[in-house]
Amino acid sequence: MDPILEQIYATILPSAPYVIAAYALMWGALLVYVIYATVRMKKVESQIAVLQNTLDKATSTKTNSDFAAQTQEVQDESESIKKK
Amino acid sequence: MARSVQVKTPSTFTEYKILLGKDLRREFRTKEMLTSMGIYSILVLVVYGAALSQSSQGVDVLQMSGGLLWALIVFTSLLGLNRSFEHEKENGCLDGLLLVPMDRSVIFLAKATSNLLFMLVVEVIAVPLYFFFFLTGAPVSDSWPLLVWPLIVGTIGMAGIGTLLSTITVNTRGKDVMLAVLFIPLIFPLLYACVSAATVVLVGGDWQTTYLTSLALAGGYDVIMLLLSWVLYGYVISA
Amino acid sequence: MAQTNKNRRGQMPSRGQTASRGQTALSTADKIAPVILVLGAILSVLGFVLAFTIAPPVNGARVDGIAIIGDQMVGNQMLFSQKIFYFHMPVAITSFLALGVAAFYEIRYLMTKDSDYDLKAHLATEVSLVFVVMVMFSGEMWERFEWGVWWTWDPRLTTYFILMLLVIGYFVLRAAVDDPEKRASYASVFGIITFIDVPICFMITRLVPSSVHPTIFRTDSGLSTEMMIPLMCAMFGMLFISYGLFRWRLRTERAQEELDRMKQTLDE
Amino acid sequence: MPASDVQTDQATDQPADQPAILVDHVSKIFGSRRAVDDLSLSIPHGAFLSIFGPNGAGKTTLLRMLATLSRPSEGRIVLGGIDIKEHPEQAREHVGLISHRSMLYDDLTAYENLMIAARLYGVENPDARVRKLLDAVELSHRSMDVVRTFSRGMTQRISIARALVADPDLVLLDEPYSGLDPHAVDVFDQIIATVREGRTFVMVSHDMDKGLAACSHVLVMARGRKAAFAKKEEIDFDAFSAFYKKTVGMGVA
Repeated sequence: MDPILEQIYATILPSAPYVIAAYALMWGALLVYVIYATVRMKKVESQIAVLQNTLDKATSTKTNSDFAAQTQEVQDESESIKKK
Repeated sequence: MARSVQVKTPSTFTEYKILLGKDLRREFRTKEMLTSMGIYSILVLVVYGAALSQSSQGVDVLQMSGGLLWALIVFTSLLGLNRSFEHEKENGCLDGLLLVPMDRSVIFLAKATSNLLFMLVVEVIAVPLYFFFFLTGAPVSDSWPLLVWPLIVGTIGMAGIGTLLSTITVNTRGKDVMLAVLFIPLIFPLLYACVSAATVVLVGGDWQTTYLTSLALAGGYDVIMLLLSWVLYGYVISA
Repeated sequence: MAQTNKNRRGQMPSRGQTASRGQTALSTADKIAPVILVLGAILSVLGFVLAFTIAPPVNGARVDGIAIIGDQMVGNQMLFSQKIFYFHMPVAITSFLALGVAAFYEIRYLMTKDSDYDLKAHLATEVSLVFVVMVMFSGEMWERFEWGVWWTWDPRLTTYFILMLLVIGYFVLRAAVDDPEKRASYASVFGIITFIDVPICFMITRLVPSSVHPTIFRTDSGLSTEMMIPLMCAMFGMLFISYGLFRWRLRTERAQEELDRMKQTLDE
Repeated sequence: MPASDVQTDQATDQPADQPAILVDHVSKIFGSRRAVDDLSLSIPHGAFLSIFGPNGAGKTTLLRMLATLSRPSEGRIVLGGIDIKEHPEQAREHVGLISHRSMLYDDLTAYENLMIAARLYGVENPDARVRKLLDAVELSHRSMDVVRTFSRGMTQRISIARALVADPDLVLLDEPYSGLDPHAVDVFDQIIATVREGRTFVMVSHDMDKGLAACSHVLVMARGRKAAFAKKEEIDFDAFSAFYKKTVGMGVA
């Protein structure tokens, strides 16, 4: 290789690892964030599932309606603390 | 029902004087802030002593003096700023101040001024001591008295930003670490400019251009940041 | 879900999606978000490939002679490390844009005290942190080759290091405050100050004349058209990716908030 | 008394028939938790409202909103005709707060503390006003001593003086009896009685007898919602204490 050509290309080989490292790290950072985002989404979806079956169980055993009755009772009670 | 007490809302300047007077009287009576900051700065000088005394003659302390001085000021003021809001929170006095029908940025102005005064007093003690300990033999250029200006401009900026941040961090967990984490990156540009101004004045040579540009930049930082803190303070204190 | 009692307004918060039996009604922005994300990915890969193919290398130091390569007379070293530039600048601009968007939401939060803005600001800052980290990586590698040392207090690198510390400080602050209203106000104020502080830091580290670092304003003028194409591809690619990620995170976190609210009502 | 049909439109008539406190569908939401939930209330002038309820029922949150220290997330609060969202500073001139935290500077003397408050509120010749207040709370002999040296009872009395320095129409009391010995409690009640005339009071307390004794209206809160609201004359005490134990039970569950 004629010496001038060698000089022209002199920077390419030594700088190659840094360029590769730069791009690898950049894409790596993006990848980590995407993974974090999917983990968060999975967590939400699993909670939805958990809530879903507690809701289905709840409607069958009527726990919800007891609560409604209890608060209703409190409402009428407030009238009853007054002198009859 | 007729009000038995006539009330005339005081001017902002009177409110500022009252609040500043409270801080100064409280400090004058307890001297808690000044003693702790004063002793702390001397301790930092002791650490510098350990660091620099071992170094060979080759190390030019003069070159580093600007930086070392400002490092001393930053850490001492961090200590002071942390304590500045402690006594306000002790008995819920902050709620007491919030109940008064006044513009809440006055609290910021008064507290920033009192912090500024305490920091300046500590600098009046620490800087001469620094000269005494480290710069006795060094060829300090005769322009060193101009060091005063970067000190003042820098301390004003730090007092302003520091007061705003200490209002935030006094309500967080890990108070003092939190203040340092937020304060030092924010204050970096001011620090960068002031160190350059201080160094060039101490070292001498044709310092005019660098000195003036750095000082102007530091001044610009102060104006922008103090205005911003003044505007945002209402949201922070009444959160 | 049964209406609990008469004066209890059961209506879910109106803004954003109203959760009905787990299937969130998608607003248009959320529908196009995945499309934009994919489009962004394609564009950046395209920019990446073009950067190494059609973009001519930048001329480095003079060589003591002339050589003929292809049909051109070449008299300088070819700077290969410059190839990092094609992603370094777009990522830097995107990170600062994301911070700007966060600052906008923070101002909106302070004006309206609507926690949805605080959520958006939080996520925009999150995206901005990712891109700031990318800028640090690429800048570090480039500096490493160009200056031959792992760290220099060079204005550009220092500014981005300070920006990273500030954004990390934002998250440390959010983690240290429990009361949601305080956390939102404190984080918003700090976010706004950070957004103002960074350009000042950018200016001061350049304008303060210091002997060690020549103040270089990397204007990169004189970009030939072949260079512009990969740069623009990478630019839009990164912007689209950041927007897509932001919307995706926003949808997830909003669903999370709905869930917390549902659990809250179920506990009572 | 029907709870929810509070008329909310008449905003500008003269204070005479304007309720001292008008709470209109107010809610305070912390993240996903509704500390105060759609509360409506109207308290006439000169009334003394006692607020009861288990911990976390939103009593203190409501009181802090009345004191303009925190903003309601939804709804409107009007104090003596002034909406606290539009003119918070104007509303603050008429509000005094006494809480178990003294809001006094330990290192300053009683006189200095009161002077700071008096001058901040802009009271005419503050010195005379402060001296008069110190006599009212019988602490003029200690006025030059630092508050740090005061007992809990004495600090509470200075705290009352501080709250009354600008002669507020509305006085808010947040657990004022906590930490007071019986003697201090009696002295506290005496001072409150002397300044009772023509002012509206709101007290949050766990102490049912103390609360019931002084009040003209009673509000019981559970989980941020209004469980009961009635005038004192209308209350049948045995039913009330039974009801109170039940709501305390439900609230804490």
